[in-house]
Amino acid sequence: MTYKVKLDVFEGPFDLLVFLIEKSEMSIYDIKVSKITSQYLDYIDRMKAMDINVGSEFMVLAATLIEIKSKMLLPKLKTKEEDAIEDPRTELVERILEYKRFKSAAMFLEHKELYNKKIFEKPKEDLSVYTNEPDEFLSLELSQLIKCFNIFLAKKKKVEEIKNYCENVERQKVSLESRIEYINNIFKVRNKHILNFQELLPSDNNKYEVVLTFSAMLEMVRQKTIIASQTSNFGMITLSLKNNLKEDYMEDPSVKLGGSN
Amino acid sequence: MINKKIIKSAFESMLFVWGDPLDVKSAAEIFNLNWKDAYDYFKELQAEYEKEGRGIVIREVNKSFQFVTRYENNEYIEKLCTPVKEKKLSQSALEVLAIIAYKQPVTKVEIDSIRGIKCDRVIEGLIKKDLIIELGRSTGIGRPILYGTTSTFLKNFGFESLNDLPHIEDIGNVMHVEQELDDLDNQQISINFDGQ
Amino acid sequence: MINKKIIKSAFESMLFVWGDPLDVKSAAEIFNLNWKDAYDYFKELQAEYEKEGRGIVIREVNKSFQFVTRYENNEYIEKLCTPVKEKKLSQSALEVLAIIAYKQPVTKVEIDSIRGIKCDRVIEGLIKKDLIIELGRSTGIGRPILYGTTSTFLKNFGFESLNDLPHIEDIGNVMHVEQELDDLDNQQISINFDGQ
Repeated sequence: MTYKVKLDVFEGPFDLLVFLIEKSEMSIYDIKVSKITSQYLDYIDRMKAMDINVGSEFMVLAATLIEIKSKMLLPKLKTKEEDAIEDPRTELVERILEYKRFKSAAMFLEHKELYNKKIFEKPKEDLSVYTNEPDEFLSLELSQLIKCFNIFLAKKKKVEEIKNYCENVERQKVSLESRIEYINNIFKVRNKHILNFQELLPSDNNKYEVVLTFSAMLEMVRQKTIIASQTSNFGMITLSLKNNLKEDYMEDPSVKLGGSN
Repeated sequence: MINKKIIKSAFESMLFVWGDPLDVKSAAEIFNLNWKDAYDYFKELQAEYEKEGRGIVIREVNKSFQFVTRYENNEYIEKLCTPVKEKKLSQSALEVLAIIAYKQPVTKVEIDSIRGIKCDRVIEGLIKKDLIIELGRSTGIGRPILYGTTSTFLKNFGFESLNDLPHIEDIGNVMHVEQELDDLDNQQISINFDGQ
Repeated sequence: MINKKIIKSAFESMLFVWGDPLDVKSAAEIFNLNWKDAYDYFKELQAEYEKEGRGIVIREVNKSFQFVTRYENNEYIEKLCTPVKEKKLSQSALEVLAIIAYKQPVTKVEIDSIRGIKCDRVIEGLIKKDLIIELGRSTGIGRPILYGTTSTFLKNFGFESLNDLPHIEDIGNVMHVEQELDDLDNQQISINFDGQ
């Protein structure tokens, strides 16, 4: 049986530190670092003991405190300008003060929020009764549509002209359907049930061909006409005909293969 | 006893948040007032709003009261609620609309490939405006959605039927170009990996 | 020109149907008024409702106006109905909000370093509640996002504008917190947690 102990929840390491300093009635300007450090570490231990998740932020401040503590323990070297030696606590004090400033601002906002929660608005009325027309009034003109389309056609034509100059791109793109056919044909011609992916690629294969073949393979897997397997990453893909009776899926109306075979 | 001014002020607050007609009885109970007094207070408030020509008036409905706007101000409210801006179709919306009008039934992929740019957003917008509609699905691979124009389209552009669409000289060329692209479209298959 | 009384009456009607804070500019446009005149009319209305101790008052938020109930009447409203209230903000949300309100535009790293703890979640929550907003990006290294407060913040906390926020050094006095705060004037230190 576990007992749940209610522990003050702190918004962060500074919140805890401020709490400890205030509890021991220390002056912020003269923090007893070693005392506060041990209290701080104690508290964290207690939180841990109670299974409270202590964020790493709390540990960061713990480290800072320990560092300041050790600096305070170092014998002060007497220099000519003794006063100029900076108190190792200065930065911490500034940060605590900054935090306290916003903490009180938060308290102030809390107070304002509480007050304003007692002032009520009313929801917007249903405005549709005032708007007889639809939200958007579309002004549409035929001439505009035609003009727009003509501009578009002109653009298109230009692109086509450019394309004609660059004939070397791809002359014929093979469709997925025809590639599936092509693959089926290979199976048929070679009279095999199992083929490697490589064997399916046309001789002049390029990236497009590979992608198309791969897509065709996936589509065939989807149509359940073949099974594809690969034993290792980047390894060889093996395709095996699920059913070498091609007619079976030719009869399936959901699979529409172009052309004739 | 709480003074009358405070009660009347509270009645106003209550009317405001309540919205619907507020029963005199419910209001009276909160202050342990008798019904008649509460009713009189509401009537006094009503007279005040009326006398000062306020933009909100108190309407009595069946021994209940309700804040409503002054009738005469309707035209201003309408103006506030109807922004004057006439929304026009954007160039891209018109392009997509034209393609759909001339090529229907047409798939998104076809439209994309004609324009060389994705048009999902534009299509959504045109559907919202009821200018185009999903006609069904193609029998092709992936069964893509087919789009066509609506009768709102015809109405807004002043066509009696799609046959009224003017012939566009160059359209043949465009369609030619598309043939090649159509093949590419077929790559947009929906892949299903559980096939194995 | 339409007379002032009619315009003010129309403004009341508009405030009533609109519900949300109504931008002075939108109201002015309907009557082709200049902004300053429209603003003055709203201020006059506000004063009238205030003077007469009406149960509804006009609240100003960021150059917009809104009808709301009078604070003092809240107990009667709550007797009549239980208005939907949003949950109170958590302590950490209030802290982050305070930092953003006072230091805006401010980056997450600055907020984190003041509180000594990450505040990503809290910021998300505040954005969802429309209390803070991304203002853009700092020109500093990594171009971190800058946060600021919204007009919903002003409204929910009862400020007309950001100028209404009391000077942070004065809050201690306002809230009867320790005097120590007044001694140092080092709001400007930029802190770096891993500085040591």
